[in-house]
Amino acid sequence: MTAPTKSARTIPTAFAIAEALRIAMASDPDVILMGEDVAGGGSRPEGTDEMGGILSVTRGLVREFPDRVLDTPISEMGILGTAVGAALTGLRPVVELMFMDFIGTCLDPLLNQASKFRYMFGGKARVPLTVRTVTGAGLQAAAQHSQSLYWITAGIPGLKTVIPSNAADAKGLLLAAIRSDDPVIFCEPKGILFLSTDVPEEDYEVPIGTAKVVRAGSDVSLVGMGATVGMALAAADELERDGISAEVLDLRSLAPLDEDAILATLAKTGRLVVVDEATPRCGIASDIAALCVDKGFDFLNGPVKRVTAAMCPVPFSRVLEEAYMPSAARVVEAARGLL
Amino acid sequence: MTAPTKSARTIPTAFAIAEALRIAMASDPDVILMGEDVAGGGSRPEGTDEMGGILSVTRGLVREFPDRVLDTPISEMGILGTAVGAALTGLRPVVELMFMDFIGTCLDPLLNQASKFRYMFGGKARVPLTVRTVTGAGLQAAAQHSQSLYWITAGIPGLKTVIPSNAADAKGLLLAAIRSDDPVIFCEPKGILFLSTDVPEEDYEVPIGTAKVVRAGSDVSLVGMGATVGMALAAADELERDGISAEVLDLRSLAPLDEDAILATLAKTGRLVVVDEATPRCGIASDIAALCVDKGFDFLNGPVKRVTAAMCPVPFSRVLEEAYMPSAARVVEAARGLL
Amino acid sequence: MRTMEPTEEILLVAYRTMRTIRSFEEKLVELVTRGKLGGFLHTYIGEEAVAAGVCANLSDDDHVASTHRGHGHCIAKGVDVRGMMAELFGAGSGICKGRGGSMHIADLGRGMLGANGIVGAGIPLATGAALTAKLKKTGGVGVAFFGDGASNQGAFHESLNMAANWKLPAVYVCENNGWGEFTPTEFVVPVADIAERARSYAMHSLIADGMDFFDVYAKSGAAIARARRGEGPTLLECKTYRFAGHYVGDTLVYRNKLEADHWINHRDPLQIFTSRVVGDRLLAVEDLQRIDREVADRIEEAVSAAEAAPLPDPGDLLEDVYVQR
Amino acid sequence: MRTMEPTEEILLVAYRTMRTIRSFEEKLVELVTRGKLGGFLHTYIGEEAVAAGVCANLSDDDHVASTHRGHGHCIAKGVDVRGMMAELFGAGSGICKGRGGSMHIADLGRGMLGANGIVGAGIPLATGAALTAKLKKTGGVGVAFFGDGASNQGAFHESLNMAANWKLPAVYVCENNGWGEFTPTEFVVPVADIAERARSYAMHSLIADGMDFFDVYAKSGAAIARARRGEGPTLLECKTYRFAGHYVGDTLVYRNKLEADHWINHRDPLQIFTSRVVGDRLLAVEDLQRIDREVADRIEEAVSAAEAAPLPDPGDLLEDVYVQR
Ligand SMILES: Cc1ncc(C[n+]2csc(CCOP(=O)(O)OP(=O)(O)O)c2C)c(N)n1
Ligand SMILES: Cc1ncc(C[n+]2csc(CCOP(=O)(O)OP(=O)(O)O)c2C)c(N)n1
Ligand SMILES: [Mg+2]
Ligand SMILES: [Mg+2]
Repeated sequence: MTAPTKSARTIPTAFAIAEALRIAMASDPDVILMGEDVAGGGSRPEGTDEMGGILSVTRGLVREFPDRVLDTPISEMGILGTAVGAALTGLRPVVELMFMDFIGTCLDPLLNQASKFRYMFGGKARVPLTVRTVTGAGLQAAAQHSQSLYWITAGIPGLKTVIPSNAADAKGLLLAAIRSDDPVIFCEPKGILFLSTDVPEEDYEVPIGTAKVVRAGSDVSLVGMGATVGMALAAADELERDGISAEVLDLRSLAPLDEDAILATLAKTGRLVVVDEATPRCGIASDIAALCVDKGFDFLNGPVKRVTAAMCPVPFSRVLEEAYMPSAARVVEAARGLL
Repeated sequence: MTAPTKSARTIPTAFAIAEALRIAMASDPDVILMGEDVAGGGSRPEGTDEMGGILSVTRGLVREFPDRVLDTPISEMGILGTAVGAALTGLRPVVELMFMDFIGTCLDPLLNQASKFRYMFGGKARVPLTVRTVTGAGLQAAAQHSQSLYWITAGIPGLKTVIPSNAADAKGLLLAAIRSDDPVIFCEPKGILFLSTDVPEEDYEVPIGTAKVVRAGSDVSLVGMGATVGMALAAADELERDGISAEVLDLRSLAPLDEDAILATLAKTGRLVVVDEATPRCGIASDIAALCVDKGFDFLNGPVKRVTAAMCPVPFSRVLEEAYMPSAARVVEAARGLL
Repeated sequence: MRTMEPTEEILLVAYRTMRTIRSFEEKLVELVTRGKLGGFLHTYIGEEAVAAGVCANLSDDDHVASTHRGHGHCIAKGVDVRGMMAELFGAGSGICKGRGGSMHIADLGRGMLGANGIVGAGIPLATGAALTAKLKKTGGVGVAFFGDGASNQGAFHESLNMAANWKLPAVYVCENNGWGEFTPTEFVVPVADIAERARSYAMHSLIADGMDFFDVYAKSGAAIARARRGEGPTLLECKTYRFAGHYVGDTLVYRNKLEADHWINHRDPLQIFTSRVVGDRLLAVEDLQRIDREVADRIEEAVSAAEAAPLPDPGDLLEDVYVQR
Repeated sequence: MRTMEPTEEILLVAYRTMRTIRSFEEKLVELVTRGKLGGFLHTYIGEEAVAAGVCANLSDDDHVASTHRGHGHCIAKGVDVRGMMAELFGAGSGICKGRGGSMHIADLGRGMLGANGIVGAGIPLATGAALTAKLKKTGGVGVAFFGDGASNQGAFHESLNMAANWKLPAVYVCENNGWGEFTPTEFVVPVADIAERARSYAMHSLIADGMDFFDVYAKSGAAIARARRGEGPTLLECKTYRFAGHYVGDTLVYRNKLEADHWINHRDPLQIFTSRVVGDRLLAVEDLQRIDREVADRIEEAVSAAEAAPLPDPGDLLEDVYVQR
């Protein structure tokens, strides 16, 4: 099921996500979808199925699966905790946490419950929970609706965290997440949610824990994730004009990290820039740099550069938000500095 | 007020913390202390002041400051949120979050409120909040009472996070934290809470953001924080027997990080081991490694090694907990590997 | 409960407040349509009597915590509309220097602790303000505005419990507008009146007609007076209605048009207020018309100023993260 | 409410359960004193009738979420005391392979979703189990045990609200033992009865004498039957008392000795049970004595086995973090 083969159409990431949900629910009656307005009130007799989450990603699903698409109260702690309990007892819940910024209201069920049960209980529990959540800046949604907080979930042992960079991977990663017997956080970056790529129609999975070289190169490695893969690719185009050959690695999984793939590209180029939409402290970018200066030390031909968001809250004003975010231009600058 | 000068006594960290609280409350009527059982029920007419937090750190304070030591319900979100509101309006609250593991129940007031107000409100707010919280393993308190989650608060722009390695620094850092106009997380590592060092009697502050070389050396740098400073010092003793001279740096502040001090010791030795009680992903250890391979690249004479807890929940059984935690022996091994 | 009769001055201010909120937000909708504003915007249109009624009982020494739907609370608490408008344009002259945007407008000098993008998060903040007032004996109160949906948040429960235990001078104003995003309140709140939830804390509670300034003014006035007297907190539920969508751009396909039309045509707080003050000869029609004109001018002026204001300097990106660097 | 008369078999099991809890924990206190056990231990002594009464109405298909004070719930739900004792010794043969310890004992095969070190965290877990039961039509129920202190947590509020909205087959058993650590309940809970809090969710509620197995059995039986019939959740408050300190080692200086003596001497659930079953000739004294001996033997045997059991292999430290590596 891992290699997409059949017909593909160009659809936005949001549709690819909905498609994955539809396939998962149709193929397994234990899969349920819960969250604020995921049915958009559509499970009421007088409701419509025109809504479906604040960004309409789950539009229409409630008509197909009327008992398994559950609107919840605005109670993230209750929602997540209930989903963990449901996962522990036989369901396979997919929870929508509207924006990852809201994780502060419901971290405990992830931090101390879902992630720890299997271990604490001596290997006897399974928590097949998926949390879908929107991450990232760029829509002027300001400080409490724009954060990339996946470093929090990636830092918690027992959780897995994935983030697609395109519609096709979104579908495959989400199907893999839902079918995983471990709790998985599935990030939906704002920057790619409404971008389209070719997406195969069939049921397929992108294996969790595998990065992918999305552009081969030899002079410098650009490591991205989610929306920053696009920045890395744009930077690679720009660098090519200077005669610099950049390899672009799409992490796809933030936990577990595909260390082999990172070390392989570093071994090839000796120079590495990691591009992350999150703030710089305690993040994925630091982990990758740390990996390079530990297991990858012998490959290093120069410093490892981190192009990240700024170490401040996400500002509202367009000009500030732009200055806050990483960009292709900053990746180019960092890469040039290494050569 | 920064340089302790007068008479000192040998007292445990827990007493030094109480002393700092007493000084802060006596010198500023706006300082209040809130938390579960911080007064141990002692503000009731029939109560005793014999209790004071689950580890008795605040014992007796309620008698001295009856209106300012507030027992709360078991409502961390309410406690933290209330404290943030109080800080914003003129009080200087010190909150006890009994164990840092409980941060999952109350992250939002830190993640989206206290840390962001000053910035979001255009520089007009002050949030002089201190959160005292117990971190670390070693007491067989198991998976939900033993975590070192300071990487979460250190990763949030707008917060400061400090962690003392001894009683004297605990007193000075806590006084600095309480008097800071920024929100500060003050970690109380289990591993040092009941260890004693000389503590000056007077009122002094250890400035936030400054690391300290606690042992000079020339062959390798050992960077520790909280309870791991002791491990690093023990490792340095051991290494000395092999003729290896280790410098030990005590971070003291995790955010902001004293980059100059880290780069200075790296410049001196060219080899660095960081020792952290937290799990390895997205942590302080990675940040330090990343700093070394970026701004410190030219000083590097070998890989940067991270000695951390294992990437799993904290196990209960003594033998497993020991295997989980970093240790002087593992630091020695890592340092030897660099030479 | 002693009913309080608002003075003429209070009524004039109240009308100006409500009209300002209405006109300010009608202008926002227009500006969004013209592509002038970014970000997420939630309008308060239809709920003006709540903010106006409550805040008519407050001074700058009283603190208010608000929500994602915060423009009305800000205006009623006296925040300058020019600064607000500039903020929405992301200008450097914005009340938050362009850093906050609609969901984070604050003005501590006015006792406005900020709009808030996290549902329920303002409730403990107001509780904290009430704690400050109590311990520092300021005579002030802490007021939280929040929605029906927010009453399902743990922060609501924990805060009200603490306030009740500590008898804090706090007033919890639940704006029950019938909806949380696209979900009707009765679908997620199993009690008819959210005020009922006060019983869990042995807390005093009241229900007001949120479309009637006079009722909100009287009931919130009683609750605030009670708080100031040291008699503890109140949960005040105001029954109101969100005239427009959840956010600007919401298609409203999920909502029964007859339901909305009923409220909009028969329960408009500005109309209800006008009929009453004119009918009872409390204010003259000319006064109201003059205020309408003044408000319209003020808002036009705010828009012009905001459009002309320079954007922030990207070089200042890292300023004000901390008080002490 | 139809009262249910427990059968002789149920009474025998109940007595064995309560006696096992009591003896198991008395043994723990002894072992701690002898320096044999590490970690934080919280005893359930005095509250045995609650776990025994509720669980007498449950089967392995029903799920229970527990607390930091979880030994009683585990034993009542049928978890093997040998596995539990070995766990407390940190042995590889422990029910959680020595990884969990006292606060994390679980046995999914018995429907025991785990003790829990986070106050209030079990409440949504049981709610989730009830959701599974409802959607998969298993006929099972989800039961949360939690303390009076936990009723001040947001997780309590959010869970009960969800369960009420969805009419889940859930029973929320609040063990009101008068204390949360060193703080008396009335100091932090402003209502006399926590059962009152059900009103916030229009939820059914009941109050039981938590020292009387018969009362708990009947009231929880009614609540569970109601849940199984699809009539929705119940908040059941059991008034009980924590005979010992908050944790093993607690000096109890904060607590009035007269208060404690009253409960210990006059309201011991084992004594109350014994008087009733013997007085009403429901069980023979010999049966009880035989059970006492059997239980004592079983616990001695569990201790010997646990002491002899090898500790886990540190090389297995990283096993079982994930199902799929
Ligand atoms: C913690 C959190 N959860 C969800 C959201 C998304 N959200 C924003 S407004 C809203 C509805 C709020 O309903 P209510 O409290 O009734 O206020 P109203 O919008 O009706 O004024 C939701 C779910 C959020 N901002 N914060
Ligand atoms: C979230 C959280 N906050 C605080 C604690 C510390 N703590 C452990 S037990 C306890 C008291 C619980 O009281 P109650 O719910 O009444 O249960 P009881 O101990 O009386 O059985 C506290 C505060 C915790 N474990 N988790
Ligand atoms: Mg609403
Ligand atoms: Mg209790």
